[in-house]
Amino acid sequence: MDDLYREVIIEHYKHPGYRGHLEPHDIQFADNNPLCGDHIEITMQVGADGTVKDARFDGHGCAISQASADLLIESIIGKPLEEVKQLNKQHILDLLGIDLGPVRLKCALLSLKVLKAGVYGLGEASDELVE
Amino acid sequence: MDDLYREVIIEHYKHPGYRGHLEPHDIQFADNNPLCGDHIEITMQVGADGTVKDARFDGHGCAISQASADLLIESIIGKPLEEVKQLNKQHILDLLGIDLGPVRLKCALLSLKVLKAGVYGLGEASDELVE
Amino acid sequence: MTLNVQQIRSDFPILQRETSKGIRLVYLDSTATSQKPLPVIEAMNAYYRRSNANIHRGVHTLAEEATALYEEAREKIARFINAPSARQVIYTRNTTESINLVAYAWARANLKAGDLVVLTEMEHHSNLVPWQMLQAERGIELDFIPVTEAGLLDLDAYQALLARTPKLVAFTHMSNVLGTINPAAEIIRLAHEAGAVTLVDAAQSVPHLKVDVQALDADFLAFSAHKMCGPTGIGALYGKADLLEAMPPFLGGGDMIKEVKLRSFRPNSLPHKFEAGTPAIAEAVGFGAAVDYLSSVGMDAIASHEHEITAYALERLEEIPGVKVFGPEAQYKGGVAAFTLDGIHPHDVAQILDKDGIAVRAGHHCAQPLHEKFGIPATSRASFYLYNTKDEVDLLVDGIYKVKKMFG
Amino acid sequence: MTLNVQQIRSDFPILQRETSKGIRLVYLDSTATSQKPLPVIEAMNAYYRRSNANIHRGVHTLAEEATALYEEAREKIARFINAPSARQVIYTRNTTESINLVAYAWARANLKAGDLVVLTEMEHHSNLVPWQMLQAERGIELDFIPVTEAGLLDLDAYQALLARTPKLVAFTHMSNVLGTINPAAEIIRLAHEAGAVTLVDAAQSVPHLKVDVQALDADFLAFSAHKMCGPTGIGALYGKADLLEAMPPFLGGGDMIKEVKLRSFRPNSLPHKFEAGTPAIAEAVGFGAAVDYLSSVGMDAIASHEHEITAYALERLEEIPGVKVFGPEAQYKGGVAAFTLDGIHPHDVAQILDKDGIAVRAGHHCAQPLHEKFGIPATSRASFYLYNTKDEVDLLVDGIYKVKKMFG
Ligand SMILES: Cc1ncc(COP(=O)(O)O)c(C=O)c1O
Ligand SMILES: Cc1ncc(COP(=O)(O)O)c(C=O)c1O
Repeated sequence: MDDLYREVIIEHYKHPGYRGHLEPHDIQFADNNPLCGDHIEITMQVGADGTVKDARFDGHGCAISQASADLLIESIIGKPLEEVKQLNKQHILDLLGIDLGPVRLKCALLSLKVLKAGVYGLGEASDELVE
Repeated sequence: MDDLYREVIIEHYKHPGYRGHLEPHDIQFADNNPLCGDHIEITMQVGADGTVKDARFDGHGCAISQASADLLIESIIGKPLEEVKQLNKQHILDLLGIDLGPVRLKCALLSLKVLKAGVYGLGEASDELVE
Repeated sequence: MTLNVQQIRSDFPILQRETSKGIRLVYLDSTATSQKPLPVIEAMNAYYRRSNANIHRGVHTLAEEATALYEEAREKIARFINAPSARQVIYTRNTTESINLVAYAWARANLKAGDLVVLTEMEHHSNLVPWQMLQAERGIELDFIPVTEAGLLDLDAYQALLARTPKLVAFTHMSNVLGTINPAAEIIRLAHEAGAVTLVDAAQSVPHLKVDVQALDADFLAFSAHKMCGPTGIGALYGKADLLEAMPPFLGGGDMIKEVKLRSFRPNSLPHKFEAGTPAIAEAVGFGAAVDYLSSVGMDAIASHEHEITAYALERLEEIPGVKVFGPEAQYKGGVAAFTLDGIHPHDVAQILDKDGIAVRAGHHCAQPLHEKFGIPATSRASFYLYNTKDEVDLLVDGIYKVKKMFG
Repeated sequence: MTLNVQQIRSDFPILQRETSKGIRLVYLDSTATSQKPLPVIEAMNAYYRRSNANIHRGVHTLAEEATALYEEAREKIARFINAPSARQVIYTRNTTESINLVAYAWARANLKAGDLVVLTEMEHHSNLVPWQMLQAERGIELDFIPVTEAGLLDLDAYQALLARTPKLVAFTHMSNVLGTINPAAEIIRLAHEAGAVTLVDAAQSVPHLKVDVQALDADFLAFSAHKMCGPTGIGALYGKADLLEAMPPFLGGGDMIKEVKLRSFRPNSLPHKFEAGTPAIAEAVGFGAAVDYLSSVGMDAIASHEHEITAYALERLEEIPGVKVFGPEAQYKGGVAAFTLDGIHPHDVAQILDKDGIAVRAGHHCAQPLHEKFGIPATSRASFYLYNTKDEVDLLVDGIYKVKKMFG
């Protein structure tokens, strides 16, 4: 098997560290990938200093979408919100450490789309957020 | 030059023997080829014995359509109407003595279409008449 | 009547390719689109290298040749489905456009608010959305023949729908997910008794079964070249002559007219009335070559080969713990096996199989309502055509075991 | 900036053919459809031999490759016309379908009885019939910018039409009969001042001139691949993003949706909203290869080459007694020379020329009202593209003398 399903992905899919739902939270957003029905919700608590105090994801879908979400949450805890706003596609690809075709890329980027729509306080999670 | 514009065609086009309009007539019909604007009118006198007593064509268009009309009229004078009703594509091709592609075939068959629509007393000259 | 599959495979250049170094392609996605044999590729090639010209109105040699090739292909396609006449075969882009042509030109001229259109729960989006658009625009009503747990149409429920005197019954001849081959002749006979016009979505049947439009007595029948060894960019709509003749045109432009003035036009006769603008000429030539190819192999031989493979695939898949195959038993089914694997998303299944060169599709296969009905967002789908082998089924099964192990 | 025409000719296999024994093809019918260079033929060939799959929803290698090829071609086409974004380029079958798409999806949502649509007297049937159909269905009004004796649009009359506040101005960028290149930027600027939306029929301009949709400020712009070295079966509609986004979908089916329930759907985002069903994938790949080819030669070089040939052709044709060429002087004109020959029908001219391998078109060239305006049923038309030479013009002229002699 090549690196696509690197153990880390299967590992984060099977044993996510950040699956859950924070209550109370400061930011919450959810969306799904209409192509395959993958669903991601993100809840977040923001510290007084404007950094991510804690965050969780919930949802269902393929290993790529769920592992990406877990890795993404892991990567943002403690980071300033302003920095989170700048995250893009490359950040996810770096986290996953693999190449993805256009269809699977949508799966991988779903959590980032949801995250950014939440942080920006948008009504909809559009593809442009993660170009 | 190959046989397509055999001298006979140019000859019948330039010096038609049966161009004109019969008055009085027993049968009259006219139609045009929408592809190129060719126009043919045929007038005919029918004898008491049911044969074509006399006939003429009028109109304008390409050499193929006009020469075919002239050759066609020449070929039917004196023939029983019942025989005229049976004429088909092959008759025209035999008269012209050449091969024609689908587009020019329409030009060549216009006069036969008009003739048959007139003889059958139809409202419209359809392609099926000359299959 | 067994196929010489190795011989057939050698006609398809793509089947010789590797998806990555040392990994030979195992193509199990023909329901989405089929691969193309050399005679089809070469026919288009030869068209562009030798005969390319615009058609119908040209007098020069190339135009005459191109016109003849384009119309001969129509004759071939007409014979392939046993249409009474080639002028009843309209070229379109694909099945989807064929159905939309009926929805725009026939239905908008014939249906009014409150009129009922009967569809089924197993329709492809292509035979749902055009009618939903018409519902929104016109207020027609839609109702659906239910799909049973076993993946068959509920024909009792259909009878009840017919009692409401629908104007149109539009249904798929073969489901692209369940594989179900619907009793089209029976559905049409009943529809006609109830006074309804029928439209058959034959996207999956014409490529895989012998389809005879006269035996079916279909009013309209839609299919795509790309699913039957032909090129992309072309499909066909068959229609009964009286219906097609009574319909207003759909797209306006060159070739579909007899005469144009500044403020009015007279439409052309069939089939040209529905073919506006420069058509897909090379594609028609390829379409004709595709039906020649399929005919030379023999549709009955193809159907029985696929049946054999499918029966074998169902048997092997069902022995894998955690695999659930949707749709009826092999006897009611074409060459499609859509399945789920417990706890593993179809996208992951497809992607891991792809690493071994095995191409299956994952998703809702443009039949979202059907998936919803079965309570699942997606399935993995393996599908079979004349060039597939039992060995490929074995590779698929091995691959699924590998997927299970990775996620184990 | 002169072209290496011999080099270019060697890229087009068909130009090496003979129409009959010993008679080399002289192809002067590119306005009807262009010939295809090897890189275009080979790109489609390679697609079918290596990457063919259905697109967008597939996870496997072939589907990923096909999707990437299909979308890369869209990017190339977008860059070729300087569209701000590839999602503003919708694949259609041809110019005709592009115009119909606007007539169905934009106009039916935005025009009501009495609304004025301004066209011109030199339109191709493709930009007349869709509006006539809408006139019959909706009661919109049509009016026409007149064509002057010299073959130019009467811009004073246009100003008067604008005073009646049309909702749409739809016009051809370049006439396929007169060759007239209309001042599109100016026509659009004036239309916008009057509050009208604009649609440019660019079937003849995009293949032959550098067209920049942003410089033109066009709202919609339609063209066909087959006229610009690309395959049959594919064309494009460019549109401004806000207009395309506000429009309802046109054809319903797979791929144009985000989500489908049994009774409703949500449309997909641009450009997919307007691309229902399996698209012309191989053709998109060929279309992309065609714009690559044209770009590598250079559109400015192509335009000036054609200009040179056309000027020469006009000069030579006009010295033949009995020949009348329609349309403006070379300076206002693309590579088209439509002419009549006293006393000899265009069909005969074309057919006799064909015997010498010279392919010209005869007829009304889908512009019947324009021919009627000039009081003639038909013309013979020679047209020129990057692969034509002055020698071919000489052969044409010799051929016409021969025709005259035969009928002499
Ligand atoms: C000016 C113009 N508009 C529209 C068209 C129609 O193009 P197509 O047949 O590719 O739809 C043509 C081509 O004949 C044309 O020359
Ligand atoms: C049953 C069925 N109907 C319609 C379609 C649509 O075909 P196309 O995409 O060629 O228009 C498909 C193909 O996906 C199908 O399987």
